[in-house]
Amino acid sequence: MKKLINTAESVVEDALNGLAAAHPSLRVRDRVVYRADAPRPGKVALVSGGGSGHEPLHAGFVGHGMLDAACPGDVFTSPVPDQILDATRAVDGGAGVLHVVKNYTGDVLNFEMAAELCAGVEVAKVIVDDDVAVQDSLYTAGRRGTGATVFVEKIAGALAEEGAPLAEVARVAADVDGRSRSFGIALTSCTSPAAGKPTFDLPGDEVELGIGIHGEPGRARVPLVSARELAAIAMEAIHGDLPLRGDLLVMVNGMGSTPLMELYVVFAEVESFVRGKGARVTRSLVGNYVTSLDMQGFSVTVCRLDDDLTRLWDAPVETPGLRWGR
Amino acid sequence: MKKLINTAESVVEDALNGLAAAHPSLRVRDRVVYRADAPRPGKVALVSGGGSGHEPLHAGFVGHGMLDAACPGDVFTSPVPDQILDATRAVDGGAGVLHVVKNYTGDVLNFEMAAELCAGVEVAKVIVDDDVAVQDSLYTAGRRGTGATVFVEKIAGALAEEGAPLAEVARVAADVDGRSRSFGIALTSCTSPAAGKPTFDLPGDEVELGIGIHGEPGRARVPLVSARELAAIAMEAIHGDLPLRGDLLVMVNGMGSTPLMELYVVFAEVESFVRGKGARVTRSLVGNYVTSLDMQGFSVTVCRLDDDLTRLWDAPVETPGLRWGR
Amino acid sequence: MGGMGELMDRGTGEGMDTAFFLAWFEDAGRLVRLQRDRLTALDAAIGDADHGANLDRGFTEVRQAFAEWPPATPVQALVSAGTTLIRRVGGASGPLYGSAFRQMGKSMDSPVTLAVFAAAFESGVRAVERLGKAAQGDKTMLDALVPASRELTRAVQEEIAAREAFERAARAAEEGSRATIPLRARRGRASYLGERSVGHEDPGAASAAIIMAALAAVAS
Amino acid sequence: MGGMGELMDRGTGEGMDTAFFLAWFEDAGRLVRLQRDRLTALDAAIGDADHGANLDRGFTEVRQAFAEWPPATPVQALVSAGTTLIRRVGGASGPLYGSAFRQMGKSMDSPVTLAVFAAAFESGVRAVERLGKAAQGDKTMLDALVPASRELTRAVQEEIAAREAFERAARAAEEGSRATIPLRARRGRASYLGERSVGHEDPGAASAAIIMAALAAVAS
Ligand SMILES: Nc1ncnc2c1ncn2[C@@H]1O[C@H](COP(=O)(O)OP(=O)(O)O)[C@@H](O)[C@H]1O
Ligand SMILES: Nc1ncnc2c1ncn2[C@@H]1O[C@H](COP(=O)(O)OP(=O)(O)O)[C@@H](O)[C@H]1O
Ligand SMILES: [Mg+2]
Ligand SMILES: [Mg+2]
Ligand SMILES: [Mg+2]
Ligand SMILES: [Mg+2]
Repeated sequence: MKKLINTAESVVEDALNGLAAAHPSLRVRDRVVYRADAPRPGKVALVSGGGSGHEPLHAGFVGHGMLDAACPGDVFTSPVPDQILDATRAVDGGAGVLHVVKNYTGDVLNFEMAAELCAGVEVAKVIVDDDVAVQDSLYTAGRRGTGATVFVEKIAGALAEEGAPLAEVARVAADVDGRSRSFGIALTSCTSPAAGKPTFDLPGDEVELGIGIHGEPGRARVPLVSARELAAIAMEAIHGDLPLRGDLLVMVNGMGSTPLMELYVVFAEVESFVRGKGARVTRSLVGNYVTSLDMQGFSVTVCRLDDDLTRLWDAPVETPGLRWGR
Repeated sequence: MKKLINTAESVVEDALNGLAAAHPSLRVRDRVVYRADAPRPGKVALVSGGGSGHEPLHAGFVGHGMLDAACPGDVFTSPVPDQILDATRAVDGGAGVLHVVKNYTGDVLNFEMAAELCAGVEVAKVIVDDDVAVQDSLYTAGRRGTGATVFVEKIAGALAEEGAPLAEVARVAADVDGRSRSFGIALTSCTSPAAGKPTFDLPGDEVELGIGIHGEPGRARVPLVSARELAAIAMEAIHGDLPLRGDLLVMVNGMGSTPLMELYVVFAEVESFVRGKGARVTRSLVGNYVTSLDMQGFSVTVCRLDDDLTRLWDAPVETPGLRWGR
Repeated sequence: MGGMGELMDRGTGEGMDTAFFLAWFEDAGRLVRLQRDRLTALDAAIGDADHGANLDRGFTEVRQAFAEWPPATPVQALVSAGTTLIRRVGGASGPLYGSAFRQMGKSMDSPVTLAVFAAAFESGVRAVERLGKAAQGDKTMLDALVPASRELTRAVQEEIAAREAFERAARAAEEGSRATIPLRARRGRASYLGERSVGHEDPGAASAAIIMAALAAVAS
Repeated sequence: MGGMGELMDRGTGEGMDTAFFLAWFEDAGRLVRLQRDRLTALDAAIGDADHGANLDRGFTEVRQAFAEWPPATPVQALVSAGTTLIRRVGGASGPLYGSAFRQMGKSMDSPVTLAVFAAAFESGVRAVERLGKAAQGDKTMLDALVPASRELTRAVQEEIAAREAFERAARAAEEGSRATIPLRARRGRASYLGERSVGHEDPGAASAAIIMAALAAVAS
């Protein structure tokens, strides 16, 4: 295992120290990352969290127009209720707190436990479950939350910044999740610092289809084909679940070790696929937003926009991972 | 070789198509990436360029407050004079054009040839040569241009946006280069699409010290040690060449396949090293800015700021790779 | 394990005392540490390769919690361990194991006879089922915990000695864990794999078997 | 290579004609394509692994340029090839080789006797020295080009036939390229490696030797 770390045990702490040192607009305390100006009286606050190893998610999305606090767990391990509880209490400005929870057993359970303990704070939650690679059925834990988390946090964050009440922020957050779908493809596995070796083995000429963001193997393994064909596989899966129509927000996301050049190659294919279906990419992100340690590969996330959502997407945001308008 | 590409031959073209599709504020024509609003009458224009494979450098730094055009060459191959000539002519708004050239034989020669052909356009150039791993002597091609390119482009771009004349923009650009130093360390080699295999082999327990951004092997190979020790190696090399003093702009840059979490771990160490020398990190960047395809590793770039440079650094910038203030 | 045997000898007569429960967690922690890499490898195959690290961290924290606030009763030991796992582990297994031990503690009467233990244990297992919305056969820790609980209840009915009962429970857990191999996962992270989860042992079932093995060991 | 031989036979008497130069570039392109991977591997060792791709692209473009605007004279062929390399290759080798051929073309008298060729060739090599601020011994293409140029000049003085002269020049280039192995680079990308550049053949010297081998081949 080759990593820029001190020890596997200290990696999350060390990275948080770096985050705090690099971003004066953030405060880090007891494994929670806060906006330095929290709590904002009268504003609905957003709290998210999840395992570490997905940077910039979530801590990199703390700031004006997005999250008020993020709770990073250990690598690929959801945070504990104490973190969520601390965060929720600290950022509540009297208007209540929205928990943005990715749909994993661990995340859901820990956020639930924290919410039960948050007496005195009005808490709502949105469960993000956008990954079409997983069937949502009685026989699974349901769809995973992946790329749409960024969309939910950005758009709900903008709405909260505008002063909307908790119920409205929660409703729009759920709406964004409902309009969003993702699909991921891995060229390599990832290596968790504690495990010290790749989570799975992938021969040099194969890719994993339908991977999540924790190095879980995907649903199927197929030969490595061109970016065009891989993009089509991802887009067909998305289109088959939620037909591509109208104005779309599209993110082509790198899994952590994917060069930006390759992500742009994929984006070109995705955009032309979308046009082929008669829809339009009106907003986009290309880069590393929801990563999986040092995995090579990409995911595509698509959200069907309307005018309101477009306006909220365009609203100013100032976080380490996403910034415009200020 | 596992890459998200269509063919090795088309990778630069395909990525540029993706860039154009993702960023409506850019125009791509004949292998040149332009600000859509170029030329800006009366504003000094900035043109840079170099091999591809370093994304977001350079095309990702085209936009308000930074470059007016970028000329991407093939992977790791400097652009040709035609591109530079086209770019220079197209962006000149009557106030002249600054060529930002990284100090590589190929880049220098091709920019020189283009400059000779630019009759009618006032052209100045700045050579960026910040890499302390290379001795600047009669016996080398001189120091390489690496991370400081981002600083030079940002600060000179801000000055040009303010309306400063060409000579002044060129002077400050050279000043930024003179105040900047870099050092890079690789955990892995990179694989150029055309070569199809890693440029060098690095055993699982060794790192290359003093690498450039083209997969060139470094000056020495040592055992893999902790992030703290690697950061100290890089910082000692920089400090030995330009003592760390006063307010510093520090970039911890990923080489393309380095997870952001690890870059923050390194940044924490760099920042504490700087404090140990009695200096202060007052501005910083942590992320992928000047990459080397799919290399794992990092570089540190340090620039000694003064109030003017800090102000120019803070000025609004709106490019795919760097954005704030608008 | 002489000391443990003594504890248990006492336990058989007048009930299992606090030291017995401390020893159980101590030994579970020791075994988890030993098997950490195996648990992580199992989780790598159908999950995210953190189960070994999660539980190792959890039991280390439990040991520390016991050192800082020495429990005075079995109930305190179980509730403290459960709370610590919830507060320190995260992931799916933290709340699930944590709630199991907390619930077990809360349902524990005094003195702790085998019958009392078995009833409390069952109540802990029910907490996992409730929280995880899962049942035996879903390829989770429940595939080890449910058979173990059943053995304990049967042992009480058949008036078998505690030591022997714990042995049987450990065996049942171990068999239950191995029985997850051919199953297709329906809960937790492994469920994302669909058919590809078949052929692998569930890491949580394996760790449950380890915890039951520790119980048998401290009683022997 | 029968056709080439004929060209040269004509050349020996009345000077080398346009077809001879076209054949030279054609064959150089063919050999570069064949040795593309070797050139890239050499560049990987002490550079950035693109020299094979750069030259292959360059000579392919030269062939296309010749097809679009068939040169009417040796001068046109050289200037067109040089300009194309400058305009299409990039990197260090594009401007260097391009300038060499352009300069060679510009200094070429008519008819092209061996003496004329040798003088023009030398002028092309000088252009590389000027542009690259380099000299023989710096571990660059000049380590093949300078000895080749010297052989051509000597052949003119010794009144050796062109065919034999080109053979000698090709041999000298090949030896010059191999002689770069023990050298420490002082120019180009390899100079960044310092001592670590020792022990490797310079890719540009190797490609120069290939280009000279093509010259000898078309003349044979
Ligand atoms: N819904 C559930 N009900 C019962 N047990 C579960 C459930 N989900 C997961 N588990 C158990 O948790 C184990 C995984 O624990 P761990 O790896 O620590 O957490 P995570 O899955 O969050 O990474 C699984 O192997 C399974 O036994
Ligand atoms: N200053 C120089 N003078 C002469 N030849 C040079 C000089 N710099 C580089 N070269 C030649 O160019 C070759 C490298 O060409 P190439 O790989 O195509 O370009 P780049 O180095 O830009 O990647 C070197 O092997 C060397 O022979
Ligand atoms: Mg986990
Ligand atoms: Mg090159
Ligand atoms: Mg796990
Ligand atoms: Mg090269």
